[in-house]
Amino acid sequence: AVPGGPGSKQSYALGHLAADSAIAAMNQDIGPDGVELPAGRGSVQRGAVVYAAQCSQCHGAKGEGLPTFPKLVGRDSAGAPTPEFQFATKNKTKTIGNYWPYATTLFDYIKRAMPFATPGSMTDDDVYAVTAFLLSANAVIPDTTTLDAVALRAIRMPARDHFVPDNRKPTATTK
Amino acid sequence: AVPGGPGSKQSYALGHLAADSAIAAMNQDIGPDGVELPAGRGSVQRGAVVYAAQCSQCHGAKGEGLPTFPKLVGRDSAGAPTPEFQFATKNKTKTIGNYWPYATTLFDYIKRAMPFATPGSMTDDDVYAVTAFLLSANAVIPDTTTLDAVALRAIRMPARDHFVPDNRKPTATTK
Amino acid sequence: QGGAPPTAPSTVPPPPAPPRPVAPLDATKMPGAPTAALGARSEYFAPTRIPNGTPVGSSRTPLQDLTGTITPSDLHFERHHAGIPTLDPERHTLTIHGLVDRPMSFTVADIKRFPQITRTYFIECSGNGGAGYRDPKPDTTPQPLAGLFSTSEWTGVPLATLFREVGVKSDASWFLAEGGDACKLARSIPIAKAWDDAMIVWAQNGEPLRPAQGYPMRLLLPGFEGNSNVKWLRRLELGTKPWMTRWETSKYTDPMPDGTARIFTFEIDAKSVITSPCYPNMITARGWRSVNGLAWSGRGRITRVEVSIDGGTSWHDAELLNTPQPKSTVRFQYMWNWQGTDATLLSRATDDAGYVQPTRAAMVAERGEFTDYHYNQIIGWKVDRSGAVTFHGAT
Amino acid sequence: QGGAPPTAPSTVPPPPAPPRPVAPLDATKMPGAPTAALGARSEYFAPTRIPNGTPVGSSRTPLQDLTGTITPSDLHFERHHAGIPTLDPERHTLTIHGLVDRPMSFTVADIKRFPQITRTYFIECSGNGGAGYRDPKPDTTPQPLAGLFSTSEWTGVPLATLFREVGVKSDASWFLAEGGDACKLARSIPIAKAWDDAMIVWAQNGEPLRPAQGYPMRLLLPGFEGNSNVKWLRRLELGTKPWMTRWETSKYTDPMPDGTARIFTFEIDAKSVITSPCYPNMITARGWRSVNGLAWSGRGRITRVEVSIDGGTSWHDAELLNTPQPKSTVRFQYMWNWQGTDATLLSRATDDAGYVQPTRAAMVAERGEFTDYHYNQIIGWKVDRSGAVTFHGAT
Ligand code: HEC
Ligand code: HEC
Ligand SMILES: [Ca+2]
Ligand SMILES: [Ca+2]
Ligand SMILES: [Ca+2]
Ligand SMILES: [Ca+2]
Ligand SMILES: [Ca+2]
Ligand SMILES: [Ca+2]
Ligand SMILES: [Co+2]
Ligand SMILES: [Co+2]
Repeated sequence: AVPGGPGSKQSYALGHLAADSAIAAMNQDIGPDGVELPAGRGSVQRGAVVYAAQCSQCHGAKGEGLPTFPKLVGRDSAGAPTPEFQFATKNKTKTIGNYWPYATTLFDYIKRAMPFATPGSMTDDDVYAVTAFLLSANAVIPDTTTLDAVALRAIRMPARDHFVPDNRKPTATTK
Repeated sequence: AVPGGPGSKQSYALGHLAADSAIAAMNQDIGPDGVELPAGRGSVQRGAVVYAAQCSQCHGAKGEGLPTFPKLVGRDSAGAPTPEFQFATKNKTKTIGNYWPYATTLFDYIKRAMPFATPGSMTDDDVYAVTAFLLSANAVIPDTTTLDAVALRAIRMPARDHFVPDNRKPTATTK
Repeated sequence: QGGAPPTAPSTVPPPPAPPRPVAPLDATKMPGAPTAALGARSEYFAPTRIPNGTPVGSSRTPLQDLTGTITPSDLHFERHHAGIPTLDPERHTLTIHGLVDRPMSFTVADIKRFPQITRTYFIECSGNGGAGYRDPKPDTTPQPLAGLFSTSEWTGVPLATLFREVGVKSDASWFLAEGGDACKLARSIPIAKAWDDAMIVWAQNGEPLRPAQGYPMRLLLPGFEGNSNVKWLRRLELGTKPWMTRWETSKYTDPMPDGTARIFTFEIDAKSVITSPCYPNMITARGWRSVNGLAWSGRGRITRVEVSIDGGTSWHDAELLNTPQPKSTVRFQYMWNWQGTDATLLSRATDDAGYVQPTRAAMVAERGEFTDYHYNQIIGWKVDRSGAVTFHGAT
Repeated sequence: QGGAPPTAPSTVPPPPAPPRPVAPLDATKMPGAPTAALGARSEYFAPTRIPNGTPVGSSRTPLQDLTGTITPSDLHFERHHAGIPTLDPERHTLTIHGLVDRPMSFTVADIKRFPQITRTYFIECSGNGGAGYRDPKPDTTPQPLAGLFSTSEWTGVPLATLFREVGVKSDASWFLAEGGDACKLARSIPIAKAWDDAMIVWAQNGEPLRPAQGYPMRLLLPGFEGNSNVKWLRRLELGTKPWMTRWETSKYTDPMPDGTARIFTFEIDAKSVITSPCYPNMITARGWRSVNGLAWSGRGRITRVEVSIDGGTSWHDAELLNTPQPKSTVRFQYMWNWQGTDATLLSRATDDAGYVQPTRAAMVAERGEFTDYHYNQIIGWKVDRSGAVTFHGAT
């Protein structure tokens, strides 16, 4: 039974039906299959322009990061194209190229939260473009790419297969 | 067992023995048998002078009280010499004369807490005197009295016999 | 509030209600406020205790603004007889003497080295509820009705531990507890309370006591009337009889219609108050809502709280939202589906001694209309068809 | 602290330590301070969270200054990814949509009308403890070691109640929780948690949530890592798969030496920390003292805490000062009679799943020296002959 309530099946008939438009205004998340990706497109080249104008002051001209702002570019500590994925035993910095498992997450996060001072201010075209630029800078896609929903959805990130669901054993002493 | 401790008989050997002088400085309370009353004495007449100088500005020239300061004098609402002790059913003001069960309490409280702005500043002689004055103004003792330990101890207050130990029944609905 | 007059007209009136704060139209469009040394309240929530602003007086917990059981420490009710002293914790000591084997003094640091215990208890002034008993007015909120009542998680040392340390002589049967404030407030306590559950506490809701609650240490007597929980505690003297201090004779005694006055009425009887809805709420919509409030007993655990919506004709068991602990506070809840009719909401608490809260009429019959202290009559709220909520004290 | 860089150098440095307040020589000789609208702390006690003063960052609870189990609300740790938004409680709503029968929005007033529950739970950032794991330094207090951990009495509505209100479709297996802050922080949560013990809370320690804790409402997932307890909650979407948001992929995942990274590591494993004595204490006198601290587990109840005074050679059962509740905090205590010898104090918690806190060496062997998040290795304090106390992390 619901605590304090007349029973688990009780409806309290509180709240109101949410209008489609109200939901749509917030429902901007992009899952890993990318089915929610919006219309629009952007090239690596245009992304470089957007990045230089709106991102580089914090994340560095080449995505190398600044003292208190995250590094975005780099396949691994040695600059090798194939990431070693040795983050537990080496003091390595995580980047989009060597750590992020899904390209859709990049689109989602930039559209959601960047640029830091004016989140939600970018057009979908600009988000596609800067996503393309960052994936290219991380050697995930060629610098000639133009991304749209179909192209972004098709990208498989280098670190994708390294992620495993929580496999700690609740009773084991170390885990 | 003491919570967290090695056992109920455990001494933790913390703290230090209190010096007699340190105890004496605080041990100024006067119980109802008055055995702790200090040396000294004071007359009603001198008490009137002390009261006028140090107390009347708050409690009124005749102990009648002022808007936010307690009334100290008055045997009952009708001014009758024998208190009716009907405080539960009538909206009556409590005074030393009609409510206080022990004269020793008056000495203890004045010495402890009055005058309000400079508590602890009175000599024992002055406390005896102003106690005498207030008891006389409440028609408990004649205005010719001089109080000392022996005399104060002997006073039986008008309301003395009205006080009974808590006799509520923990299970009764009203009490 | 114990009936003590303030020393002067209020010099600190409650702050005027601030203008309604302005929030951005869309807070997702700009970064928010940075981290801070201390986390302030929302500008939309500015509760106050409504102090009288004098050293002798009281200020009450705004129960209508609160939920759960814990009282935020800065909103714990106050009742002082000579103001809040400033005590240096490195100089303050507690001395225990009288009928003991070894009269001793303990620094605050000493006290903190003993085995500590942590318990959640309420403290209530025995004058709490006088306004609703004497002169029930419709435009009264829970704060004046029941706000001399607060609940904290207290940490300290059992008084029994200290009494064992000094060695209590076999003829000791009462002790005097004395504060380090300007009136050296003093109360006589039966020694059985020390062997039962009395504590010397130094912490409240995780942090050191606030000065208004007795910093750096106070006596805590679970379930006993507030005044006996001596703040700024500096001395305990063990003896054979009560001292008959001003507070336990001229102040906190209870006149009865038979011409007696009860003395040493320590225990708080079972009691409850609905804090939501309450005056000055206006219920703007029909339908379900949580009717909830607080219940407590100084004699043990709350075992049952009932709610009536028809002024006491019928009663419904309310849910107890936390496990009742001895001499502690329970939040109760009754789900109510209001359909626009007149209603009178009441609550009635029962404790594990089997005691049930009385109506006001029953209390007046037994104790008189002008008795003092320990007001625990059933109270509640009238809801009219329009949804207006007003106090209902004439039970 | 989750490793996020601040956006700029600190603009709000912690206030300089105030000069030692002056108390009257004898406070019994003058009236004290009057009653007040709010009861301030003693001038002798001025704890702070040591903020970095930026919107992206954290500030930590000063555990060494606290006692009992409740964290005063203004000292609850902070971790924000885009600062603290100012939200108008009359405009803020929670919308639930996706795989539901009736997509609905609830105002704050609606949420408060549902049956409410009150529970005491801790919240811990999964980054808590990184400093003591990576780089154990002797001059470290509990605040940087374990201060991304706080405990409150929370009040709110079970998420299950709201999910029943909207009607959950049978294929829904995850939900996305999204905040109304500037990064619209979003986490995917298995739906089982909603049917278990998840809550939408609006109150903390008796009062409305402080803005830094999610005012006017947040998600509370008992025992789950702090980041998933989304603050300023505005939206819940039900679906069939996790959304793989930035926080659950690039941030709060745990690399392992075998070249994998664990994702969706929600539960906080059993953990403990001694908060007294600790650095920078100097034990000035021999004899008995209370060694005490906090223990918790996100998987259930703490069943046992052991204390060692010889660096782990022998262990003693500590007393648990409050009844362990699921996914909540226990204060433990061990009475210790120090006689001026070197000692290493450690604590080790066990939960009702039978899990025992590991040593740092065991954790490094299993998870590597540079793994991220969920640091719960045994830690403690060295006491040398002089009484100096320093951090001991190399267990
Ligand atoms: C004013 C400073 C600022 C600007 C301008 C800015 N960012 Fe950021 N960015 C940040 C901060 C600070 C963070 C870290 C936030 C956190 O830890 O939650 C961040 C995080 C990120 C991340 C996630 C990094 C990770 O490892 O999880 C990405 C991706 C990113 N920014 C992309 C962008 C892009 C693209 C732009 C321009 C369109 C941009 N940023 C502009 C400050 C900025
Ligand atoms: C500056 C104001 C002030 C002055 C001067 C003052 N008093 Fe008081 N007195 C008070 C206040 C206020 C109280 C009520 C204290 C309380 O309620 O705890 C009080 C209470 C008392 C009481 C207890 C009344 C009761 O019913 O319990 C007595 C007796 C008393 N005063 C005697 C004296 C005497 C004797 C003097 C002078 C030597 C004195 N007072 C000077 C303010 C004053
Ligand atoms: Ca969606
Ligand atoms: Ca999807
Ligand atoms: Ca004495
Ligand atoms: Ca005596
Ligand atoms: Ca009366
Ligand atoms: Ca790492
Ligand atoms: Co009483
Ligand atoms: Co995790």
